[in-house]
Amino acid sequence: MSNPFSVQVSCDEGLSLIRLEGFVDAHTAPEFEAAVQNEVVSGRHRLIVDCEKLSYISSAGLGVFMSFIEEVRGSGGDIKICGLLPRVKHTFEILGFHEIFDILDNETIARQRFGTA
Amino acid sequence: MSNPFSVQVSCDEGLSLIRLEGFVDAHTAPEFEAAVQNEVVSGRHRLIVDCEKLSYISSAGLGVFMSFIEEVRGSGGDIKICGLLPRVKHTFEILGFHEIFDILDNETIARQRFGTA
Amino acid sequence: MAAIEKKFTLEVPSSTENLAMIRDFVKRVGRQTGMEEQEIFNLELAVDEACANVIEHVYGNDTSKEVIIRAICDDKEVRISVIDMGRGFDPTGVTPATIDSLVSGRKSGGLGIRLIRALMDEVSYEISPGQKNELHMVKRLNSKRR
Amino acid sequence: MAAIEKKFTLEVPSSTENLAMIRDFVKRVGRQTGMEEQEIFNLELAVDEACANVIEHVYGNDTSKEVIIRAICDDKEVRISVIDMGRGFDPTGVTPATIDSLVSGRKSGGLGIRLIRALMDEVSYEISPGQKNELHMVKRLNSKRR
Ligand SMILES: Nc1ncnc2c1ncn2[C@@H]1O[C@H](COP(=O)(O)OP(=O)(O)O)[C@@H](O)[C@H]1O
Ligand SMILES: Nc1ncnc2c1ncn2[C@@H]1O[C@H](COP(=O)(O)OP(=O)(O)O)[C@@H](O)[C@H]1O
Repeated sequence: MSNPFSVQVSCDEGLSLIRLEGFVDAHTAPEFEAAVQNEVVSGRHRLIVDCEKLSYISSAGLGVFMSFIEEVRGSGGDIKICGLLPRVKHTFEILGFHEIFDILDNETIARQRFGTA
Repeated sequence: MSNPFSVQVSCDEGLSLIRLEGFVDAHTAPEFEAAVQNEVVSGRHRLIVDCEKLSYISSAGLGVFMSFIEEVRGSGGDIKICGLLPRVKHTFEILGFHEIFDILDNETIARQRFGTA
Repeated sequence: MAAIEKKFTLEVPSSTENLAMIRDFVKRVGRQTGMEEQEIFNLELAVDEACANVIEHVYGNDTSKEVIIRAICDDKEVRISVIDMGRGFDPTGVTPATIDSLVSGRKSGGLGIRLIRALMDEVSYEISPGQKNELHMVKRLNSKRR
Repeated sequence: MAAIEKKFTLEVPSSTENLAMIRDFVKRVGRQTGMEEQEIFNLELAVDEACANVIEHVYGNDTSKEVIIRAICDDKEVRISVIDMGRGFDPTGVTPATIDSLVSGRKSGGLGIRLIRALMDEVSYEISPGQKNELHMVKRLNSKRR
């Protein structure tokens, strides 16, 4: 059985850390979307999405990254993606996400990219 | 996904320890049966079946215990069953196996029952 | 108002190799009903036994034949049918041997139907030999029967 | 001599809640073919996308409708069809938008069909509007295409 899904959000040093766990598919993506949306409408535009425990993502989840990236970058922020398992990273790469998104090995490096290591 | 199946046999102090792992169903039971059979035809009648890592057993696997118990007891041996997970123990109990078999918490106690702790 | 029924069907080649897949299917269905894990485990076992019987006794592991498992659940019960196109056999007519007699006869079989009956709330068989035979099993939700 | 074909079918109510079950099914089928784990993972993803489209765009999550997934494998390939009884839509006619245009349009959709095409070796659609529409996908075994 695949893991169920969870999303956890925490903020510190002006960064929002969104931890995904389990699978993000068309069923669970709305919860992920709501979490990102909540940060953005609250004016928090510096987001790290930690995917260390993400076992699977389909286009419904990938679409969440796509639909917010312009807005957060327009406000001087970014969405950095870190901790992808190889098989999940492959999904991002098929769609060319590595050309649009900053995809990093781990949270520490992602924080450094925001200049707050 | 359920674990696949494996069976490991080791002998010491005149006892044969058979470790089951994963699921024993009609597909994998023949392998378990062959392992027990091999002990019995080799004249080893003091068997401990360690079920600590057994996640599932159906009647095909339970039948293996049943079909050899008379023979090993007739030769002064026994089949002791240990380490059952609660959900698996339940399966043994539904069929009344606890009235026929010596079912023990762990390998140490099973060895003690054979008088070789 | 009638409760919403959910219907699931799985069809697999008649081979014991597919029992693990069948159990997965039953687990997934069980989880959707909110049954307890032990109950789901027992449901998997009952369906496994019913399918193993079809695979071994009806089709003799002929993988060109298919075993069909149909599950219907609502808020009251899970109904699972195991369907084959074989010659038709009524397990409800079998009086399971006692465990003692099986042990003294050094038999390994005869436990499956006993398990199915112990685990399910209702068991019945609908036979049209050579056409379609269905073993129907019902497990009521929140029933306290093990 | 013709290789032995194995055929598997899963039918579930049209709800995204069942996508996990569909992926499990595909994983089990994939494991039987000896495909590599990454290939199986990709197969799960392609089928998930095809089913999610049926659930969302054809049936609008109407759980009284059914999504049917049929898998046939032999020693050369896995053929998977996703079947619906809806109005009929030919995704092979859609030119996927570029990622850039999707990003600048702040769109979240449009990636599914692109993924299916990238992951499978062959994709085709057989349409009988209102009756039966089948999206056929083929993955060759040991093919080096990602
Ligand atoms: N679906 C079936 N079709 C034909 N015969 C069956 C079927 N199910 C059970 N049987 C017969 O009933 C017997 C008892 O079945 P069961 O209790 O499941 O034990 P086992 O299958 O291990 O022998 C079987 O040995 C077989 O002869
Ligand atoms: N099976 C289908 N039936 C009807 N329309 C579909 C189907 N599959 C896809 N579409 C249409 O094609 C569009 C693109 O599909 P897709 O690439 O999967 O992205 P998404 O589903 O995320 O929008 C959908 O938005 C939908 O309008």
